[in-house]
Amino acid sequence: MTDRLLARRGNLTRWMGLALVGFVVVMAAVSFVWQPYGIEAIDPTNTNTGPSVDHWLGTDPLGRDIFTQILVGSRTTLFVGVVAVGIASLIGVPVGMLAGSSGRWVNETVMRAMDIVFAFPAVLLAIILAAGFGGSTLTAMIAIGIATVPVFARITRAATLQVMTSDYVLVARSYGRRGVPLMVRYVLPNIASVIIVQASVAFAIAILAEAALSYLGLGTQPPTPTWGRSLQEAQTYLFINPLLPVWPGVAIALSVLGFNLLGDGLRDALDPTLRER
Amino acid sequence: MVVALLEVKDLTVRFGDDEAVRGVSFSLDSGVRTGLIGESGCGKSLTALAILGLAPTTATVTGSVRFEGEELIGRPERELCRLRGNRLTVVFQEPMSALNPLMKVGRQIAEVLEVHDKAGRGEARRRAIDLIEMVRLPDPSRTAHKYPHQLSGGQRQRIVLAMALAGDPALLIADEPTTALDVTVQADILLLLDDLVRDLDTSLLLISHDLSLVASLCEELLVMYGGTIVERGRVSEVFARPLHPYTAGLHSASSLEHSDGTDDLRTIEGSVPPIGQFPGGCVFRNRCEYADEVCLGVPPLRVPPGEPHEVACHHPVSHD
Amino acid sequence: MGRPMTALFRGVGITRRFRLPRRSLLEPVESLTALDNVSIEIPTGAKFGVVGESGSGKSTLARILLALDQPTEGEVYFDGRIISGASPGELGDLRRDVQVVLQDPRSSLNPRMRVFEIIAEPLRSLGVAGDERGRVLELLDAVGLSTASMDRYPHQFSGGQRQRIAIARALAPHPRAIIADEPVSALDVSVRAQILNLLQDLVRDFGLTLVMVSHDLSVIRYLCDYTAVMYNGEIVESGPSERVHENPTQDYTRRLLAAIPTMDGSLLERVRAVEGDDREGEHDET
Amino acid sequence: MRPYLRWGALSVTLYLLRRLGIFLLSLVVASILAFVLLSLLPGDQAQTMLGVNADPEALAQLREELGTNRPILTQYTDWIGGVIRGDFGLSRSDASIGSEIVRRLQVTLPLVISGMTLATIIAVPLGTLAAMYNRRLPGTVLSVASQVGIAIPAFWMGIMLVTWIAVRWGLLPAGNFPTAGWAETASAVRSLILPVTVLGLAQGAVLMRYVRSAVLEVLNADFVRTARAKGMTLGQAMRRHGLRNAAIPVVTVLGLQLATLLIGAVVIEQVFSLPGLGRLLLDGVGNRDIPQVQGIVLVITGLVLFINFVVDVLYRAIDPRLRASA
Repeated sequence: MTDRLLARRGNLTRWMGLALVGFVVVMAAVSFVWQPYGIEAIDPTNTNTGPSVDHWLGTDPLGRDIFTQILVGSRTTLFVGVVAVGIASLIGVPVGMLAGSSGRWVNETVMRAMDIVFAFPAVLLAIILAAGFGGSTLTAMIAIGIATVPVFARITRAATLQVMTSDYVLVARSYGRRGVPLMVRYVLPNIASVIIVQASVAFAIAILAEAALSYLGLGTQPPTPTWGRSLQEAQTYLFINPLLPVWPGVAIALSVLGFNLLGDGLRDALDPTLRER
Repeated sequence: MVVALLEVKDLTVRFGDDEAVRGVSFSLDSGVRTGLIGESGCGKSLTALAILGLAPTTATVTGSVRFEGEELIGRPERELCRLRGNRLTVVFQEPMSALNPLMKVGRQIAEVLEVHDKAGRGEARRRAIDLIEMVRLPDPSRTAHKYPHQLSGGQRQRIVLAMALAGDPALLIADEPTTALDVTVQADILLLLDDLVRDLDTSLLLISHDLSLVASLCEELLVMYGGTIVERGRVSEVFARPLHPYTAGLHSASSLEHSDGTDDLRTIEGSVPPIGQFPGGCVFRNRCEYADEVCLGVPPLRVPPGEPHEVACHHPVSHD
Repeated sequence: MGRPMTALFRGVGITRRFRLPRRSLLEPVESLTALDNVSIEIPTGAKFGVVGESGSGKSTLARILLALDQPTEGEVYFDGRIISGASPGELGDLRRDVQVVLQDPRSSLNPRMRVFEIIAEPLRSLGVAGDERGRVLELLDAVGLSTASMDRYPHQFSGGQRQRIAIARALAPHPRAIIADEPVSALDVSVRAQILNLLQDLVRDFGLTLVMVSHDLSVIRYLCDYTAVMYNGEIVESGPSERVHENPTQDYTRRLLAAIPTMDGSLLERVRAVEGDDREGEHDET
Repeated sequence: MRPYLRWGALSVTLYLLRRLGIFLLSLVVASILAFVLLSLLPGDQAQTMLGVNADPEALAQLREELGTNRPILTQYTDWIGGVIRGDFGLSRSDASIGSEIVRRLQVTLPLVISGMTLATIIAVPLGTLAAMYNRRLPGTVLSVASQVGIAIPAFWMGIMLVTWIAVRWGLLPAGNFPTAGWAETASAVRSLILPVTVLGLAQGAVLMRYVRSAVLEVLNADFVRTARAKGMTLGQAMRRHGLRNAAIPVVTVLGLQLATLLIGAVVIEQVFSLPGLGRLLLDGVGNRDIPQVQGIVLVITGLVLFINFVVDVLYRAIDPRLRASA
C-alpha cells in the first residue's frame, strides 16, 4: 500500500545518506590511524601530477599528496559540523521550548531576538569575529553555530507550541504535571524527531558554510588541511592542473548530499506526518 | 424501460494490492433520494470519489459507472469535466477548507457558470448573488464580496451548496455534508437541502454515518461495510426489519433515545479492521455472532425468500 | 456515600472574557465573552450533563472546573474549598479527586509513552503510593483491555481502545469525579455504544460524580440525570434530564431538541414546526 | 458578532505601524550589536595602524584623532548620527566609506537580484513539476537533481566553470567586472553572466524544494478538489486557485534567500573577483579598517532586516485572512 511504498523510498534515502555519512566518518577515523603521506610532506620532484599508483589522486603544486589532504580534511569538516550544530541546538532548542511554552511577551521577545540574530548570517559573523580574532577553526564553529541558532529556535518553538496545545498535555496538567517534568516527559520526546531531522540538515549547511569560510581564508588556517582551502589553493593553479579543484569539491558535495539524504530519510522514518515534505 | 440515472456495476478501488472498495453495484433512479450508510473506513467516500472520477492518483479504479446512459470510467478528463459541476455535482464534508481562502465567495460561485460557459463574467456574478439568496444567506450582494474566513461553518457550507446547485444538476452527491456542523446549524442546512432538491428536481445521494440523518431525508438506503454493500432497500423496510447483523447492530446502537440508560445498549463486538485486513468471504465474519463455515464464501447481494429487500448475508436476521 | 449531599462543584457568577487582537487604533480592544455570569451547582454523586453547541462556552466551563483556566469574574468551589484563583499549592486534593476524559482519542494520549506509563503517570505525578503495576493491570481489566496492551504504544490501538485507555488513566488515582468533554463524539456509532456502556458501569461501580459536556443531547439524556443547556456563554435552562427533555421551558432548548435527527425520520417536520414560531433566519456564531 | 470590520485604512495602518516599529527597533539593536562587537574586539585600531612597538605618545595622539578613547556610547551616537545623514565617515585610506559602499552595491545588488530571478525561473516550473509527478519517475528524478544541486557548493561550481568555460575555452570572461563599472555596460554584463548563472543554479536548487512542498500541499488541499468538482481540469484548478496559495510560502523563502545572499554572495565575488560589497568587507577585515567594517556590516544587516520587513508585509497583503488582524 502507499505507506509501504513510501517507507521503502524513505529507507532508500536513509540508507544512501547513512552510507555517505559513514564514508566521511570512516575517512576521518582512518586519518588518525593512517595517512599515506604526511600532510606537510612536500615532494618538489613531482608536483601537479595526475592520479597515479602511489598518489591515488595525484599531487598538488607543492608536491603534497592530494588524497591525504582530502582524508585529513574530513576531520575538520566533521569537527566543525558537530560543534556548530551542537552550539546551535544547545542554545536554540531550550530557547525555542521556552518561547513555545511561555506567555505572549516571552514568545514575542524571543522571536524578535531571533530575527536580529538572523540579520547576521554565518559569513557575516565569521567576518566580524575574524576582524577581531583572525580566521580560525574556532571562528568558523562559533559563527556557523550562532547563525544556526534561529533555525533551531524557530522549529523547536513551532513543535513545542503544537505539543503544549495538545489534549495529552491538557490532561497531564489536570493531574498536576507542570514546569520542567512536563517539558521533559511530554514536550521533549514529542519534538525530538523534528530536531533530529533539523540537525542532520543543519549539519549539511554547516559543511557548506565551513568550506566557504575556509575558501575565504576565515576558517581553519594552514597547515591543518580543509577542503575549502584546498579549493582556494587549487584556483590559483587552474592553468596547470585543472583536475586539482575536482577532488575537494566532490568530497564536500558527497558529505553534504549524505547529511541531506539522511535528514530526508529520518523525516520519513521518525515522523510519518512530516512525510510529504 | 427508462434508463436509470446512475448505474454502478462491480466498482472496485484498489491501492496497490489492498481493495478499499470491492465490487460495489447499485443504481439510482431520477428523482429518488438515496442514503449510503457506513462507518469510517467502509469505503463510502471513496465510492463517491470514484464515481466522480476524483479518486486519488495512487488508486486504481475498475468496473462500470454509467451516468445518464454514458460510461464514465476510462472517459477522457476533458469530457468528464463537462459533466462535473454541471450535471453531476458534489458537496464535501469539511466547509472550513472547501473554499479558496484567497478568493471572494461570490467569485467562487460565479466560476461554476463561467467554466461551463453558461454565463459571461458579469451575468455569472449577478446569478451568483441570486444563488446566495437561494441558500438563504443574509444580504447576498454584500456576502458575495466576503472571503471564506469571514463566514461561519454553516454559512460556508451554504456557499458550497450554492456552487453545487448553480448548474442545475441531475444528481447531487452530498458526502457527510453536515458532520462538521453544530446540530441546530445542521438542521437548517438539511431543511435547505430538502427544499432545494425538491424545487430543482435533483436526485440526491446522501453519504453519512448517521442512520437518523438518512431516515430524515432519504427514501432508499444502501448499507456499506468493508468496501461492499451488505444491505439495500427502502429506508422504512430496512429500519423495520434489518436483515444483516451489521445493520441490526448499527440500528440499535443509533437508537439511544429509546433506552432509559438502565440496561446496556446492544453493541457490535470488536472494531473495524484497518484496510487490507478484512477477513476473506463475508467481510463482517470476524465480528458476527451467527458466523459459521458457510460464511467463508462471499455472500451475494440478493432478496432472501419472503423478504422485501436485498441483503448480502448467508444467515439473514429473522424477525418472526 | 456517608457525606451529606454538599455540592461537589459550585460556581457563582462565573464570567470568562478573552481579549481579541486589537483591530484598530481608535476603537478599544474588543473581547469575546465565553462565559457570562454562569452559576452552577453539581451535587456529589450526580451525573450532570452540560449540553451546548460550539461557542456556547461548555468547554471553557469544563476547564474552569478543572482549574486549568481562571474565570475573569466569579468563584468556583470544589468540595467547599475555593479553587478559582488558587495557586497550585492551594488546590488541595483537586488534582487527584477530579480527572478528565477528552474527545479525540487520537490526540489525548502521549504518542511517545507506552500504555503502562500513560496509565501510571497520574499516580507518579500525584505521588500516590502503592503497587503501581497491580493498579495498572486492575484498571486495564476494568476497561476491558488485555494485559498485553500494557507495553504497546497508542498508535497501535483503534479509536475505541484508545478511549478505554484514557478512561483507565482517569480512574487511576481513585478520583471522586470525572469531567468528560465530548467523550464519544469522535467515535463511530457502534464503538460509541461500547464506551457509553463502559462509562455507565464504571461511574456506578466506583460511585463517581460525572460531569459530561457534549453537543449531543441524546448522549447526555442516556447517561446523565441532570441537564444544563448552554447558549452563548449562559446557562439558559437546567434541571432533571427527563423534565428538560419532555417539556423544555426555553425556546433555544426547544430548537435544540427539534434539531436532533431521530430514527423515525421526523426531523424536518419538527424543525419546520419550531422554525415556524421564530423565523430567525441564520443565527450561527462565527 | 458585529458585522465584520471592512479592511479599513485604520486597521491596515495599525498593522504597518507595528511592523515598522519592530523593524526600526531591530535595526537600532543590530547597529548597536555591530558597533559594540567590532569596537570591543582586541587589537585596538591605533595599535594596528602604527605597529606593535609604536611609541606611546604617537599612539595616544592617534587615538585622540580617531576618537577611540572616548566612551563607547558617545562613539556610537556620533557614528549613528553620521550614518543617518549618509556620512559613514572615512576609511583608513581616507576614502568616503559611504560612497565606496554605494559603488560596491552597484555590483552586489544586480548580481544578487538577477541571480535570484534566475533561481525563480528555474525553481518554480521544476518544483511544480516535481510536485505534480510526485512518487512517479519524473518527480523522483527532479527531487534527486535538486538534492545534488544543493550539495554542490556554489563556489566550487564557480571554479569549475571558470576552469573550463573561461580559461580553457575562453567563451566568457572569468568575472573581473570592468573598473569603469556600468559605464561599459556590455563588458559589465558579460562579466556577470557566469556568476549569475552559478548563483541562480545554487539558489534555484534550494528554492525548488520549497516550491515542491508548497505545490504538494496545495495539490492535496480540499479547495483544489472542490475546484475540480466544479468542472475544472487539474491544470485549470491549479492555475486559478492553486498557484496563488502556493505563492505565499514561496515568497517568504525567496525573501529569506535574498536576504542571506547579500553577504552570502561574497564567495562568488571572490571566485569571479567581482568588486562587490562582500569583498570590500573582506578587505576591510584584512587591514583592520574597523570604521569601514562597521559601516558595511550596518548596511548589510539593515538591508536584511528591510527585506524581512517587506516580505512580512507582502505576506500579509496576499492573504486576506491576515490582512485585517494586527
